[in-house]
Amino acid sequence: MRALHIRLQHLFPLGELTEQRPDLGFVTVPAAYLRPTLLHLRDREGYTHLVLLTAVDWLEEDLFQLTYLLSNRSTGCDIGLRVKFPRQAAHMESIHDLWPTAATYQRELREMFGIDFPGSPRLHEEFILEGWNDIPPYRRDFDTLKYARANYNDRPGRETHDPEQHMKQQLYPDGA
Amino acid sequence: MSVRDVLSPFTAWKNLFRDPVSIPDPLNRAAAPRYRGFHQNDVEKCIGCGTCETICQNGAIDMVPVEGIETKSGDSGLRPRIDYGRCCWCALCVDVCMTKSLTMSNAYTWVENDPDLFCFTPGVDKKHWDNAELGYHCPTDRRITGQVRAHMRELEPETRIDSFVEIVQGYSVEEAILEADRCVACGLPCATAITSAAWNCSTPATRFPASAAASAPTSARTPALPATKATRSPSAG
Amino acid sequence: MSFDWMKIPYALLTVFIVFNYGMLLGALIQKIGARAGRRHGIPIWQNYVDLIKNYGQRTSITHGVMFYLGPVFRLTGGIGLLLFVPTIYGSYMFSNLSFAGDLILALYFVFFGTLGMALGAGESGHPHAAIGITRGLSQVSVAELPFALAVFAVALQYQTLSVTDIVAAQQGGVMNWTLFTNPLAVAAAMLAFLGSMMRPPFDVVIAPQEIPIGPPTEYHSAYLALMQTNRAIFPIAKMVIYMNLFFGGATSWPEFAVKVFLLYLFSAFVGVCFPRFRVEQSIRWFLIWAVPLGVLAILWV
Amino acid sequence: MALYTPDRSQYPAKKADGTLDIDLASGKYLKLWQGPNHPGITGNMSVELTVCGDEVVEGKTHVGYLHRGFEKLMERRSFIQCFPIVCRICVPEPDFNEYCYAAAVEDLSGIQSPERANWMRALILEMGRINSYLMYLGGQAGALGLGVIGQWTTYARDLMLDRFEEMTGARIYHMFILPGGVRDGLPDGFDQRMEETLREIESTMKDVHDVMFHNAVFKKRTVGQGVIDPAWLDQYGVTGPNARAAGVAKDVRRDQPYLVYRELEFEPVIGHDSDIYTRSDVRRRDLLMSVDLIRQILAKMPRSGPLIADMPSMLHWKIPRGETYVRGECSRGEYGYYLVTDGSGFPRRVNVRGPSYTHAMALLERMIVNINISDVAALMVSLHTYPPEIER
Amino acid sequence: MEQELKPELQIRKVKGPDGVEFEVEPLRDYYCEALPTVQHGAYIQIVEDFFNWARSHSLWILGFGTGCGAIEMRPLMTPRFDAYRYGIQWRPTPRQANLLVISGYLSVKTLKRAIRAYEQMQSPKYVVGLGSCTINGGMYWDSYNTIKRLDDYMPVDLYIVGCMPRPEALLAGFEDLKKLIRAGKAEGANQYAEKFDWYKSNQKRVIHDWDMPDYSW
Repeated sequence: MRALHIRLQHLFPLGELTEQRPDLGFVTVPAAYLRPTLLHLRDREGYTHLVLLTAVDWLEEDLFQLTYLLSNRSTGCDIGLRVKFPRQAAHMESIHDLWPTAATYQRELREMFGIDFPGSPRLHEEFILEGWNDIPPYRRDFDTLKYARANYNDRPGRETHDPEQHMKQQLYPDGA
Repeated sequence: MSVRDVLSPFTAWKNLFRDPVSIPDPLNRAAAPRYRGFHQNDVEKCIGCGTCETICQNGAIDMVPVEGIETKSGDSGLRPRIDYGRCCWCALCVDVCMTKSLTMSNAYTWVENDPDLFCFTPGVDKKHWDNAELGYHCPTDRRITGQVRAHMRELEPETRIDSFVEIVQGYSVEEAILEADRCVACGLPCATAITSAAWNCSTPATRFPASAAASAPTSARTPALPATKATRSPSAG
Repeated sequence: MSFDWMKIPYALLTVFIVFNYGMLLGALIQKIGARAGRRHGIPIWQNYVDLIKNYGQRTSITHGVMFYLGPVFRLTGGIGLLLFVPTIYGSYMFSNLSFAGDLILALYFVFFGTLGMALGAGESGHPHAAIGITRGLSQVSVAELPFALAVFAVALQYQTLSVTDIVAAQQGGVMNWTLFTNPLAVAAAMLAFLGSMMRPPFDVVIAPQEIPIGPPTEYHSAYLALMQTNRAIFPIAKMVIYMNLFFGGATSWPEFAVKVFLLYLFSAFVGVCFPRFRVEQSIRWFLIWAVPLGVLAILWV
Repeated sequence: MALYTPDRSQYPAKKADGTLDIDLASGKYLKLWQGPNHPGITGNMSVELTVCGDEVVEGKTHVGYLHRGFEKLMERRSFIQCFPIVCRICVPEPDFNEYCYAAAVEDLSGIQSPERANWMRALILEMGRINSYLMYLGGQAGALGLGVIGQWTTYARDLMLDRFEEMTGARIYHMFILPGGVRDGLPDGFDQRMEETLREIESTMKDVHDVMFHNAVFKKRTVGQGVIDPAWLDQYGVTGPNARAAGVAKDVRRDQPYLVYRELEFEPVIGHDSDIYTRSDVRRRDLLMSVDLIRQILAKMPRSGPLIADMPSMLHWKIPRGETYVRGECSRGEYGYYLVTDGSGFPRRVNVRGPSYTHAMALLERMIVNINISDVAALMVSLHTYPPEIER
Repeated sequence: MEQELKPELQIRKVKGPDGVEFEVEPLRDYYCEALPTVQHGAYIQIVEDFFNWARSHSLWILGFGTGCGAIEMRPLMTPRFDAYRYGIQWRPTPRQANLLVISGYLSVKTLKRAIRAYEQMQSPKYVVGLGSCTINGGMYWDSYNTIKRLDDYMPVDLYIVGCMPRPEALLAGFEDLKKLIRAGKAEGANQYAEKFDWYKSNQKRVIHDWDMPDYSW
């Protein structure tokens, strides 16, 4: 992994390589250099299999992180490219022309995180949720419990007691 | 498309002469000895510590007072009431049970047409599987809540007799953390009258010195991720 | 043209016997098919219970008159086929309403049920029903071709169009059944029999996996019950025709029962072991295998 | 003998930018839903077919019928609480979720699961693979009309479920592979009963081989149908038996051996002309290989030793910040978990990457054009897609 | 917030084969606008008991696996548990089914299809809820996309408990359902007709893009 990272650093201004396992490494890529890095990895380095394209929501740093995981079939190594960009009006260039299957990933990220990929085919079609009228559900600031309480009613008759408070009331009723 | 392709499918008919394999009476067929069926609870052994409620990820367990069991020191008088409209029979509550009182029988048939009847307190509400001995019991040699108690080092007897040095050497920082880690913060021992602040075990996350736990999400805007103890309030429903 | 009225109650008696026999035989064949899948299968009386349940449904939705007439046509096809052909040869009671030219009428009734069903299912407006009809009509009409050729071969061989005379010619010993006197015709007819019995090699019409049960998708409660009675009568009636033309008719009820059971078992025997043909594959299969046999049968007579 | 093959060049009419020019009002096209309530699909997904005559012109896969938002729920549960919910993601083979999640958590927290637990995990994964293949064979034969195969294979699968129930305490959702190890050992007398079950499965597979794979009508319906072009393997990320049937020897158990697959001898099964028949044959031979693998595992398995590593208290277990991706070879292809932790007691992000994600969406929509309506069910089952992996 | 309708659902002008221009409104149910009414059984009690006996012995299940419990329905129809012996059978179309099994959790998208399938079934129809997800939300009690109580949206006759109830539990459940039907207490369809508005308001509260007729016959 180290050798690959050094070779890449000559070409693109990459961040530090965090090596999770001998065959798996993650490296941060500035947004502008994403496409050339992907093309370079796919055509010259043999990382032809796009395993995964997903987003991580760092709410407290107000950043979205997109992870492109590529795998090299012959050597069995994986490399994850991390791209970070601000959460407001999140958008990233589409890579559906490099891998047709990326269009499906981008459709899901648009619906679940609200990240826009201009130019990706059938991007604004309903993919999983039908008639969704709230903010994209996978964002960290969407509270699923509050939504569930508001829209569906639970079965009544469920209340619990905290053992500590209950013991205090029972053993020392007047709080002496 | 050889002749064999036309004739060999007819070998399917040799099953006509083998007897069918249907289970003759499937309605009362016993499940495997280790099957995770419906819950049983030994009401005497249970001390109502609420750890099963803490670990239940479906919020299926409520601690409810039971008449005939009054609160005494060491027993909060509450018993777990399990809502089978939430339970997923993962038996984490059986694994984490402090006194090993909560177990599972291997009964699996319960059919009702009124949905509200599926909330029952094992051991208190009588059920036909209460004394079934087959079923899932937590393997005794393993506990979900950490290893066995860390041994406190002491001086050897030879040096002990000719000096007034403190015999018990106490824990190092790691041992202390390991030992503190084993407390499930059930609140029973510290529910005394004078509850001083140091012992107020409300949320275990705060009781650890900051260095042990990695940087807890500090920013206020992180959604109210329930620390383990605090799950009690939201699951109250 | 005298018409003795006594034949009508006897004919109704035949229909009643054949209906019950069809219900029980259908359940028995399903049990045998289930036994091939190593399970017990439905209880024998299950068809009756399903029939009563469907008649007992409280609501039913009609899509128009033709929708209602579809199952009625199909049932008339079944009963008509049964009535105009002698079930038991030689007995006055059970040679119900058969007359000189009933072979042609029987041929017409075999295809009449399918046409009525197509019109009714078309009215139901379900896309799956529409696809099922197009497949059903094309497949049954191609399956009809070898059957017609076989029937003409038999008619030429015995120089008559009356089923009673054909059965009379085949009496006396197994050797002079059409099975042995004209085996090619019987082979073509048996392949056609597979095609019209809606069993797996050729049941793409009511294929549950592709188009959920094709034409009868929209039929329910009382209409479905009408079709269930037909599913009891129509196969038995078709087998009566086959038995009379090719296997020497039946002189008594037990002989009738055994021969019909064997014919029904033949279609189930093939049906359990094969998946479905697509429509154009089944048409091509009939044209390659069954029709030449029929033509040869006619030439050979 | 090809009687008549119609010329397909300008048909159907295409717009300038290559998308299909279909106007339903013209009456030439019929929009047909092979919808969620349909016996011909595996699981709840629907394919919206635009049909002209009996031939599919365009297909769109619609998913989302089984969406429960696992990744959102897992962010609200601590690591031990995520363990029971994880196996609910994919029903025909739940153990792979448990293994991948447990391996990802161990990878990040630096805990090493003991030797005996690794053997137990490999045993469970192989048993789950056999169940999934048995259900596949029943579905493939059923989609083409051969109902009797489904009866036998589900019977054989049921015997295997009894072995699961006996070992793990549950039939389908075993909840047995815990982060850090396994929950319990083998019950006594298990090997002998397992050998009986394997022999019963092998005799059933012999019947299936005779009736299904030497069947003239089955061959006529499947040979040459639904061909996957090897060039698509990289574009559409095709993995598992679909890729192996196209001649590419890609098996994670061989390329990146995990658990104990280094010590087992097996050869990935390869097919060559990548149509529906070859894919079902590859899966049948894979099943027989799994039966042999189970025998090897039961022979070499250590019978004593710790079952679970010594873990910190699970109630408030915190894992330092990090991210990892763990993969395994499930019956449908490469199954992987991408886990990100931020040091709190809860996973920051879990992404489940099931093989059906690309097989059912991009690949199916590409392959469904120009095939007959009756073959849509057979094609969908032959890709062995399972919708909960797509929408989780 | 009202979602703008999909293009194929808007009102459109269509020219018939005979040149006549007419307007087609896809959302209006041309077949029947009436709401369901309470269907009473046969007048004589004996006949009703006889029909109930026949209905109990021939339960036709709709082949719609809505949740994860559907995988335990498969062993029911195959050699090992063989529900055919009890008169239970798969039917692919809602028209011919009289028992709808909601097998586990029900996401909102599937709920919409399940309601439509339920309404197309004929009058004496029964609903059985499997697993804990239909009683009080089950494991997905805090999920934004699954319903928590099935009896808010459909009249449910019977619940079978188990996080995926076993095939034996399913068979025991069907035996209990048969007793209910024979006793004449399984009148879910009439209950749906009586409290129709309550059910519809619950359903519309959860399904936001309601683009189908109120009662799809």
